[in-house]
Amino acid sequence: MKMMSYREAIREAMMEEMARDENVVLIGEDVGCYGGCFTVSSGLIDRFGTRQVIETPVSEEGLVGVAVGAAIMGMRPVVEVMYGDFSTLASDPLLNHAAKTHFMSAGAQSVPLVYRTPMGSGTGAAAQHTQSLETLFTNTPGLHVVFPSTPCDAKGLMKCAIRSNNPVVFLEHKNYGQMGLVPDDEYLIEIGKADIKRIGEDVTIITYGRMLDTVTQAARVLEDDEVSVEIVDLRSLRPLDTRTILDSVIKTKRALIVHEAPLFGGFSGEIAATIASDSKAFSSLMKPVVRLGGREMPIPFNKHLEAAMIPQVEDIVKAATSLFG
Amino acid sequence: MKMMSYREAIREAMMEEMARDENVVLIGEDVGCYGGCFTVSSGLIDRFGTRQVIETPVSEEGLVGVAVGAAIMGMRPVVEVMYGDFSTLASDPLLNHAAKTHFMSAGAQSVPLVYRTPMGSGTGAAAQHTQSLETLFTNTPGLHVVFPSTPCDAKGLMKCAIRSNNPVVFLEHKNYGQMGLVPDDEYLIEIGKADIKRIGEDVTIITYGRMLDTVTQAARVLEDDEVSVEIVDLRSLRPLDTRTILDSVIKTKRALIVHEAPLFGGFSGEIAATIASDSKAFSSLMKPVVRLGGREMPIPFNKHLEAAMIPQVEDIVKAATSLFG
Amino acid sequence: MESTSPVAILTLMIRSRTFERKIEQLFRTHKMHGTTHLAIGQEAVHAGVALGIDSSDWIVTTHRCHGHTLAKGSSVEAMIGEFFGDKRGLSKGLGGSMHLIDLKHHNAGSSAVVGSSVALATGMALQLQRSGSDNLVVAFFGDGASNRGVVHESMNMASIWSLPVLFLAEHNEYGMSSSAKKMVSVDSIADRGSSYSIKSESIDGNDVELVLSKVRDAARYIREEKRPFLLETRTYRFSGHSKSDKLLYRSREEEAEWAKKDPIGRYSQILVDRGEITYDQIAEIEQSESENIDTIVASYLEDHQELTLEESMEYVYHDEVSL
Amino acid sequence: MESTSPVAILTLMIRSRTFERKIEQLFRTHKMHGTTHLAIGQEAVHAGVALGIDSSDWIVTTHRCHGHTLAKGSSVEAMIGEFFGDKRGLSKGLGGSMHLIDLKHHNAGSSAVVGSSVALATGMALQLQRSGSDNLVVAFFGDGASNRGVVHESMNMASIWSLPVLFLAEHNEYGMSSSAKKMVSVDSIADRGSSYSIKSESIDGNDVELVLSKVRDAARYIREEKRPFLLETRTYRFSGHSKSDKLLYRSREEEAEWAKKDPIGRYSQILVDRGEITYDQIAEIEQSESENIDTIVASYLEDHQELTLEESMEYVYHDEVSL
Ligand SMILES: Cc1ncc(C[n+]2csc(CCOP(=O)(O)OP(=O)(O)O)c2C)c(N)n1
Ligand SMILES: Cc1ncc(C[n+]2csc(CCOP(=O)(O)OP(=O)(O)O)c2C)c(N)n1
Ligand SMILES: [Mg+2]
Ligand SMILES: [Mg+2]
Repeated sequence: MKMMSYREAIREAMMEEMARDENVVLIGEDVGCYGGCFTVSSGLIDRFGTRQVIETPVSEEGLVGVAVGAAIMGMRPVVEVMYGDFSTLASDPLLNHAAKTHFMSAGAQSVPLVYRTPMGSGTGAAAQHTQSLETLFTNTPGLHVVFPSTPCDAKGLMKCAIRSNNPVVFLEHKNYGQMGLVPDDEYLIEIGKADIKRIGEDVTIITYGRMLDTVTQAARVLEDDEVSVEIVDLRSLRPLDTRTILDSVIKTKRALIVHEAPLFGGFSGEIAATIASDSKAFSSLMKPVVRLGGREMPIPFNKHLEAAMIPQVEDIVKAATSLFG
Repeated sequence: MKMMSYREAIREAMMEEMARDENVVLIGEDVGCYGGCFTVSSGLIDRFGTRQVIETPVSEEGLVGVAVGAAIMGMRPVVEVMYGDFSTLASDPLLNHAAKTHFMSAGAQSVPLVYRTPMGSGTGAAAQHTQSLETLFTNTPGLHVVFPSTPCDAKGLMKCAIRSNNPVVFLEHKNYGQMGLVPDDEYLIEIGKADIKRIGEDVTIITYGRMLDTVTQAARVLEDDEVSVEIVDLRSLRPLDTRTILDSVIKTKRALIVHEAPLFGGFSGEIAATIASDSKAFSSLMKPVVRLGGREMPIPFNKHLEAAMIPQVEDIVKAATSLFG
Repeated sequence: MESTSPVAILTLMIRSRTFERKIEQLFRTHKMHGTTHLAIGQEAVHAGVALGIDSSDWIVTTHRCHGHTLAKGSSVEAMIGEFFGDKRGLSKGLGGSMHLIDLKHHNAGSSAVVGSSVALATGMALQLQRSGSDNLVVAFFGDGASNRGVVHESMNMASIWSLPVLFLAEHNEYGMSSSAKKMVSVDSIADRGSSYSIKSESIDGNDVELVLSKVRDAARYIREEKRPFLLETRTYRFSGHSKSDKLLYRSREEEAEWAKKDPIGRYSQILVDRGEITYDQIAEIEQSESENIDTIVASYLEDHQELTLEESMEYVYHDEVSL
Repeated sequence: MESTSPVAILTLMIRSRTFERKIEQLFRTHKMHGTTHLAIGQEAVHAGVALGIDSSDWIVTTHRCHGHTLAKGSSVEAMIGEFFGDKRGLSKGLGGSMHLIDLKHHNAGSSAVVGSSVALATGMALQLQRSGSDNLVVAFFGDGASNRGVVHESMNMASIWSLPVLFLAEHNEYGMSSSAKKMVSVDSIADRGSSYSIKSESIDGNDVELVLSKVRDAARYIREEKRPFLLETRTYRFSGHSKSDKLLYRSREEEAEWAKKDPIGRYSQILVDRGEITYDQIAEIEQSESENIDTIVASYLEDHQELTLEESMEYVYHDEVSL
């Protein structure tokens, strides 16, 4: 095992796959010598040149459309869009084209594309650069949607995403410097498998992406209060590993869901519904399902307001505690 | 009261508001002499001329952006986009701009815009013209999202949407010829209020849009089996009338949610979560919440497959029945 | 390149016209479901382009794609099958009339989101270029589509990367109902080539031999100079936009003017004048094409076969590689 | 129109430079949070445009909007307040440095989604035209933004509807790191005007008097001819793209070449040569501007006031009309 950052893990996954298959091509704005907006792709252009690292104009819709077209012809593009907020611009090629091409051609065409983009707040970049827009993608059959939280998961999932024969929306959080252990040998993490990041007995907290950190901190606080928390890190939102969620909830009898996106209409709804509509999980529940998410507002620029917008350790501790007594 | 079609009801609402305020302007492709793709705006150009009916090029992103800019300056645009599927193209001006302008300007600017577009299948127009993409909008603070099912609701909600000082996503179903009674006098229907379309005792079915018809048919079948169905027609998805949902579920103790969009990641998740996280509703439930939605696939062209994709009367009857015994 | 004898060209155009008329009738009599976009009047563009490029070159079509697809060589059976939602159709009945895909004939299909297909075509060309292929991609788009932003983005990328794309603007004077005169801020879409340093030309799209020869020139230029090209073909759709069109937005006089420039009528006249064919022989071709389609349609009407819902769900995701 | 005495123009440019340098320092020393986009080197464009239009004309800016905002008349206090997330800021600390909105000075703000603001500006012009106003809207956008599809869509609409928009391309040679030479498929963005039948011109954006006079001409043309206009100003950003830029994508030589064309240095020289001002007087202006900003910054550092979360939530939705 070696320590590396979330950023390096994603980079390493791309590098290994680009070395393995020259049809794996990174496409995006400023992904060359600038290394991409968050320097995830630093150095790739030096190693792989312009045949495998393609810098594009500021044309999100067009460049993602181009990647879809290239994928149809055999390229395995990894497209980077600088901020998840600009997924609005890429939603036509992704939802209407990448997700439907295989189906509309009755299997004749496929779109082995990875769409990489970072989501989330905390950077002081204000309302148009800080959203968590995973729900743009999660209701679209034909897409896979993953959102790794750790360097290890990021690397293994990225490699799988690149090898997938289907379009994969690969969401990243912006804590790119976060360190973690990563296996030395090659490994893959199957899309669609949640990971129990902490085993516990009393309450299940389901989360994904950057919130895993906050939830983990909260779990430590709760441990001091002798509440044993099981943390289910979804890793993949579509397909969703409902089995792991349900088994954990059936065991602990209490479910708390946490994400950064605004609560209303957020992906937590699907998770809560999954639990509420399963008879065994439903009947095990000692208390209603509790959800925590971002406030119902655009992200403010002001640093303190921005930080306060999303679930805090205290909020999670409080919500978990409310599930008892 | 007078009988009129869903199409006419929307048209009449627009006409009345355009006559009342010359800053109410219809903007869209082929909305002039063609009357819009589904002829909702037929005749408006003759009555209001090109100052209030503005035909645009095929430029969805640009024309919705233009409408946002015009709204900032005092226009009250009603933008029509031909098919809800093309909302992908309009999602940047709607999510990143219309929804955030008031906030980012700390209240100095506002965007009194209505975005009209039809959702749903049944027209044989295949995967890129038949989606139900309401979840593109429902997780965005700053937007209102409504989806009327009847001519009466459509008219009252459209008038309110036009008078709203906030951006309203006004979703229409494609059964434009559906007839219904509409009051003779002017009336408004407040955004954010669900409507109990049928009072019942044994089970609550929550739905919206075109599915109300199918649910109503199912309720009649169930009545023959002596199951009394209460139908909650949401009308507004954001804000959601949680009170009406919860009260009904607390009363009937059984909840079934039905929509046309693919089930996974669909808006039904939010509704199920609302119920599952309310302690009173949760503890009243005799059975887990049941959800029905479209299949996890793009809409096929083939007529029978297209029809079979979405919840059928039989499916609803079966699901409701499963909530007993 | 297919045979380009004048008679073969004329036959191809007649096949397309016959096909469209048949489809029109099937919709009018409610034998077919959904919507349809006929390209009656635009046959010279389709024949000229398909025959002017190599059969191994690719096309990416539009919502109005019957003519493109026929001209590129697809079988009438497979097309009609698709229109009937039959499992013997090009996409087994899943795609429908706006999504005719036929990889065997290097037709990558289209997008029903007007204009979005231009980016797909550009991306295909990028991968062709990377893989050292000598083939090009034709990106068909209409005057309406020309105002979509993605077309601008695509042309810019095709230019900076010198991609083998033939941007083929099919200017038929109208979008759905809106006149290009009002919606397109320039007289000729070809004039937009200079915005991207893309060479361009505007030609009469109802003159099939002109289209053919200009497409050949353009294809040669694309292969030799390794640059994209923008070709505007001026034409007219005689039919309505789709089955529900009442044609209120244009005058009968205008239609009559264009009717005189009917590409099939014109070319028939030319070939008869040149002594290449007689009107009787043309009538024979018409009849044989018509009978062929009638037979195919009759057989589908008699024996309809469709996928089950379970079978169709198999096409949502491609199989994954095993880990 | 503000006073356009040469000294006033120079003072405005110096104010902007001083402001930017101060912001740069505050970010370097972590006194400010978030990101920032400085426009050091582009002051002549901002001063020339703001002074060349009427004060009642509107501007729509970009992510790189400090200079535009200052030139249009906003107070340094309110701007710095916004940068500090203070509730006395232009948007009470909710908008931040990429969203400087000041309706009092007819600055409608910008979009941090590069290029999207061009559609907003076009829409504003549509409503101005409808309401019979004589005002125009300046839509600033960069060379990078020029490749966004929405810019194409907006220019087309502005042309067909003859809207009062001054499309103001601020060509500073780079997007974030990518060179316009590689990304923009045409030498001058002004060359794209012909795609929309929009009159256009490309000028030296580092010559403030030239910018001023060309903007005046363009504004007159827009008002009199009732047509949009596209003006490209060629300039250079001396600063990095944002605070984390290492400037690897361009050479020190190129920077040195452009440094010689520094708009403030050039204009200072001209005015001194003309006897309008002395270098000592310029130094005094610099000092006074600098002191002014220092005082403001110091006072914010001393006394920070911000909205509560509850207060900020009040701005998500506008009050509804009562039914
Ligand atoms: C993005 C988008 N907007 C609108 C439509 C509806 N629509 C279908 S065809 C059409 C007109 C297209 O005009 P043009 O590009 O000239 O092609 P033509 O129909 O003339 O072949 C429109 C607006 C669509 N399919 N996609
Ligand atoms: C749609 C979009 N894509 C990418 C970005 C990230 N980004 C911010 S500034 C910038 C470069 C813009 O270049 P240009 O338009 O030339 O303006 P300049 O920065 O030179 O002032 C990019 C790519 C963005 N903000 N919006
Ligand atoms: Mg057309
Ligand atoms: Mg630039």
